[in-house]
Amino acid sequence: MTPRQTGNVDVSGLPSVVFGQRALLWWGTLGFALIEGFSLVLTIASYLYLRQNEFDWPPGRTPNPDLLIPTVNTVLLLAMIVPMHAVDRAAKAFDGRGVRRNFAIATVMGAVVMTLRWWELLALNVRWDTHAYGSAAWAVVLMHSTLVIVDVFESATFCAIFRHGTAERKHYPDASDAAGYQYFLSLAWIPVYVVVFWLPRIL
Amino acid sequence: MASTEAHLPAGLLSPAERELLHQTWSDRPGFWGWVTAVDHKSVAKRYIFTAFLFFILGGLEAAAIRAQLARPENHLLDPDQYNQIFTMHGTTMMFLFGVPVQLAMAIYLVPLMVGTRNISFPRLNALGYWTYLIGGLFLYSGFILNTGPDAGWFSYVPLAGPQFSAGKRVDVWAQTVTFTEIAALIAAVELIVTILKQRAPGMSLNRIPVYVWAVLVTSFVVLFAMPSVALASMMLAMDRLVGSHFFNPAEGGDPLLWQHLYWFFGHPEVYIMFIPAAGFVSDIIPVFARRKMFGHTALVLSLVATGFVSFGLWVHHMFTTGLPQLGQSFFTGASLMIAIPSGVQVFCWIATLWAGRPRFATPLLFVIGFIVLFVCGGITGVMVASVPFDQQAHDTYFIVAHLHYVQVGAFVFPLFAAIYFWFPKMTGRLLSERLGKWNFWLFFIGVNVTFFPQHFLGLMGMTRRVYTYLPETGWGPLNLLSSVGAAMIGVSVLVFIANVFLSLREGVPAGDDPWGAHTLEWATASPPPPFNFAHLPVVGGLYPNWERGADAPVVTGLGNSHREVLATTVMDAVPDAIQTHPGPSVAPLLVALAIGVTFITGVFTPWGFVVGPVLLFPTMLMWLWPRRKPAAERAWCEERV
Amino acid sequence: MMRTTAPSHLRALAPALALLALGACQREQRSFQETPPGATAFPAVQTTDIQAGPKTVDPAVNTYQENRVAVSQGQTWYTSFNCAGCHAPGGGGGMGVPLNDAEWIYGSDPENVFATIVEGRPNGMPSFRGRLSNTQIWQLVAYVRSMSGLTPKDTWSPRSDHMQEGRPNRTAQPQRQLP
Amino acid sequence: MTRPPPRPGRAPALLALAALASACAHSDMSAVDPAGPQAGRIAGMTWYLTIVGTVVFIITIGFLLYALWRGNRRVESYAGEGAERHIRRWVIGATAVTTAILLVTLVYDFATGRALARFAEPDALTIRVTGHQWWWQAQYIDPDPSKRFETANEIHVPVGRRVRIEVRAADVIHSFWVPNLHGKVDLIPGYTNTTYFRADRAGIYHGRCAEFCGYQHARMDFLVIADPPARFAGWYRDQLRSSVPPADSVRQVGEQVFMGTRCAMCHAIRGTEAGSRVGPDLTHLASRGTIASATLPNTRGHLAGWVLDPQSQKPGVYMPPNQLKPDELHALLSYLQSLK
Repeated sequence: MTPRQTGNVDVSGLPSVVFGQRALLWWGTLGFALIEGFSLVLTIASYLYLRQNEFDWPPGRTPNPDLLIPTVNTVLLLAMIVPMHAVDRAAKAFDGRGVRRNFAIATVMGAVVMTLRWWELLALNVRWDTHAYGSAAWAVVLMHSTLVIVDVFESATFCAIFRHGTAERKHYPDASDAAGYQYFLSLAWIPVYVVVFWLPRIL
Repeated sequence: MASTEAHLPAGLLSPAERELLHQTWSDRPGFWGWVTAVDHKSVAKRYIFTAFLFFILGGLEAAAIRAQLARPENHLLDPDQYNQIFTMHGTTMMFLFGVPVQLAMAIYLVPLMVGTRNISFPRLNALGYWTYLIGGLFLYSGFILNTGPDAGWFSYVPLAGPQFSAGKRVDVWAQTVTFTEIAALIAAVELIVTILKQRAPGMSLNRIPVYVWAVLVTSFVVLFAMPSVALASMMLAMDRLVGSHFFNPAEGGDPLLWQHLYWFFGHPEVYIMFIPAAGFVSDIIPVFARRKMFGHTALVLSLVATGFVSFGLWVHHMFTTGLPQLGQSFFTGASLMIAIPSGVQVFCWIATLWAGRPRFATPLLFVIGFIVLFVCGGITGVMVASVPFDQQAHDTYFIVAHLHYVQVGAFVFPLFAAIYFWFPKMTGRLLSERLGKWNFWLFFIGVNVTFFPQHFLGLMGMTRRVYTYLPETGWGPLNLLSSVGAAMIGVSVLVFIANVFLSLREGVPAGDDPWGAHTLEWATASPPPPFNFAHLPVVGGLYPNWERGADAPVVTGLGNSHREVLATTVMDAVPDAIQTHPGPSVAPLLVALAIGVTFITGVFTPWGFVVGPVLLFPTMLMWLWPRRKPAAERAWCEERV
Repeated sequence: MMRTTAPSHLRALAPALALLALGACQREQRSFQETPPGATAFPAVQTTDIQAGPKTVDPAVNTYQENRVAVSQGQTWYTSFNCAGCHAPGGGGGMGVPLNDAEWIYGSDPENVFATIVEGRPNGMPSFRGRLSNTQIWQLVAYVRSMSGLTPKDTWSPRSDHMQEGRPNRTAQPQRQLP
Repeated sequence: MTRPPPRPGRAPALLALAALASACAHSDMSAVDPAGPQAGRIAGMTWYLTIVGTVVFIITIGFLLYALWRGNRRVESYAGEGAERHIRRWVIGATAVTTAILLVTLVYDFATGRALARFAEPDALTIRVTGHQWWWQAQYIDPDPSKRFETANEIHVPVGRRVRIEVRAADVIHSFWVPNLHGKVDLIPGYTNTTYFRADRAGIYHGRCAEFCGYQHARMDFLVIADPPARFAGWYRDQLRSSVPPADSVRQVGEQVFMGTRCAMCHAIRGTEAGSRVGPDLTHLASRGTIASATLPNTRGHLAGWVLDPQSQKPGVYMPPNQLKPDELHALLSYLQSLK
């Protein structure tokens, strides 16, 4: 191969730290968010499919799910968008302290959400092995919980990397992507909340 | 080379820089290098090799099935063994061979065809392979230990539920499915990102090779199909392990929910295997017809259409379950509609062959065999799309015949064409044409002798998944014929294996481009160096290798001392940013092992899903944690911004 | 490279496989031919644990007690032969004694339960002597014992898939009929 | 019903196809040898699809072979603006023809589906068929409870009358299929599906389970026996009767064996104390032509083999083996064979 002498494309001046859809990882995150979002959609669809098999929903003498803890948790989950938005802004300004501090806040909030999740499951007022309604409700909530676990782990890791690790400039776009994932996670909860905790009252 | 070095224009690599580039992109040597490899070519090669091992195992199971059915009232296998073997055959061919091998071929070819240095997420790629390997080994360990799944590759509940499939057999199946899904989803994401963001400058959307389009479509199909089976297999595992009631009709569950979820994945899965195969064919035909492909745009659009419509077909696996007629008619319409893009593809291929000057090398023979078998399988596909006819044909050997014409004809034949075509690129040596022709003719005749009679067996009332049949049924002679054909296929696969091993030793050296092909992978050495291209090419057309002169422009200015790849824009492939890729790491293997522990322990106790993540988090942390770098490297990092 | 290193992987796997093999084969065994333990003689009736000499257990008994398939089959018989009629589905008890607790009037060893089924017991438990095959009885024994957790954990049944009486079959939509 | 014979001489492939197809029609369970209107319509559809499919296949492959032959003789590729236009016309034409064929097929398919659905009739003879691993329970439903009865594996229907089959599953999914009469319908736990058919010729039609259901899926057969109406009425009357206590001593011993051993745990004989519904109803066992889910002829020898060791006939089946002394066996068989 003897490439020609002139007219070549010189890319040496291109940046290596880029945000948003210019970065590869942003697309990867988007891909996995698509997969997880679609899994959640299918789980909710299965829940609604099983609903057809019963006259009452919840069936029989099963009580409606409680609303208090789930609502608190929903608010908390949505509130997580605030520190993560701050992370995004700090990352784009290459402000390491800001990224670290807001990741720490988000990690703590995520851990609280995960802990409340346990009472949220109890608030369903039904066991997974009672009947199909119980199984479906647990499945939807647990499906979303796996996303929360991943997110808390991610926030904690970033927090640690930015505190103790050798965070480089290339980690800032990753932090910004983590914020994007958090938005998806919080917003994805809204349909779950409506379907699992409100639908039994409406239908 | 030394003489030109002095006159090298700015930005072109000197031999010393080339050597540095080689070191930068190489996997480490030895065993450690083997477990830490992240080069897309080494991962893809072991992926393909493993998938073919499973293909051979699945083939041996098929041979056992055909031996048992060769005559009525045969006692070679008892029903327990037969049920395990046919389940293993289906599971192996679909989950351990079909989907993985197509994704593996894509992992090898796509980065080369789009002109980049590596796949977008190399460590994730390695993780995908390890997960797949663990899944396959787990399934076969179960099989060897008399814990092979025995409820069919579709595992219909309640037969596969806790009551009627007591024991761990179906759990093994469900977790294997989970492993292969993880692997497939990972491959899909990284292929999408590679295709969208790492194309060589100038490879705008209208200059992407058909095969790469096919992989893009397939990856999106994987993205939306696999979550469905993941959910279904998770529900099945929970029903079996912790007593949930998703599929238990006595407690408000529904066996049909399983069928909906399963076929919502199961039908697109056929297209996950077929669409890349159509891509192979579309990029092989121009080479051997020595003419540009007719109707490139039509082909690409028809592949995209196939991908979309494939999600509207799943109910045609459920025509006998008593769904309302109007709904069924919708799915009949969709099933017939998918014949139109398939037809367009076939017509374009035939037209190109007609207008070109065909060269009858083995890859083209397999392509021609593919067209014949695919047209036949497609026509029987139109037949079974009709609800009334399907009510007779469903679950009979007519379907067995149809699905094997489609799977073997429209997936395995193009795959063999692809192996014969790209083997020289992967190994540097050509496969023997003489053995290749034996391979082809034995395979082609064998497939027809095996599966054509099965259409008639189906219409004569022979149902699927039967371990034996009575002599009075009159099915004996055609079954015997079918078994003879299966033996021919077996011989042809033996010829293929011999060809591969002989050619690896003493095949004709291939050179960069033995076929005079048009896509970018032929612009580099065979086998390609670890960095794929010394200078990334700049693309000016749909047939870069045919159009580029000796002095075609290239990309300069990418670093040699770090794994730098070029990110380009999605639509027009304009250079946009430089991204660094991670190097070799053992973390993917460790994460895969943690996932393995999670799901395999999960078969026995729900605590697996608590213990597993405990292992998963440290390994993930190891993966993500940045290594402390020397000052010089840090300086490089900062300077690169 | 792949071919040279792969065998060393397999070697590493071998012990793990051997470990798995110990448990798996027996628990998954499906037996089509009747080979009941103690096929020729019914075990003697035994009402206490006190016994002269060391306790003898027919090793073949364990192939039923530890076999998930046998437990499941026993569950089917439990419904079919209407054991549930007196002992309730799941063994909660009713007219008959509960079977899912730790209390065993006539002993909890497989042989004792076997004898109870074969001989019958006062106050209502009929004798099934000659009416069930030994295999069926051993499967029932395995299921009955699994209900109070006396068989290995992985033989327990999480739930039954059987249709329950009294729950109406449904047609999801009124027009839901095959054309 | 239309069954246009394929014209000979069009192509050898078509001839071979016709030969094999006629072989199909002569099979015991042929989908293209209809004995009723439902199967007839589907068979018509089958022939349409087969013939159209064969013609399309021959034309397409003909084009392929011609393309290879023509291309092979070219000195230079046929390319350029004009060539592309020329080829495009052909490809668009072929696609249009394909679409037209598919549209016709869709309309025909829809019409056939509608015709099959219109066959429903409220006052048809209703039989409730329940699938068990691995046999078929058949209950004849009548508004008058005294005219209901139960049998197994052999379903008698009157020639010329519409029959409504309500299918249910007792354990796993099965599928009810009599190729000569109609397509199949699945038996799904929790669901009741309905299918209608009519037998227009007297005869014995073989049916089988079409959905994989475990070890003996391969041998879960049944028979649909279409009798002329008068004969059917006689059979119906016979089936309504309970069994009468045997008069002679051998059969009395046989009855005692039946009631005293495992038999009565699973099987019912109306008119006796045996009333279990686990296995097939044996009230009129001797009136059936087959045993073991229509896979063995109902002869004394086969019955003896089946009673003693069902597992060697059908491994995995739920019926346990029975160790009987020779005289007990003799008495039991005599009793069973008296259950006309």
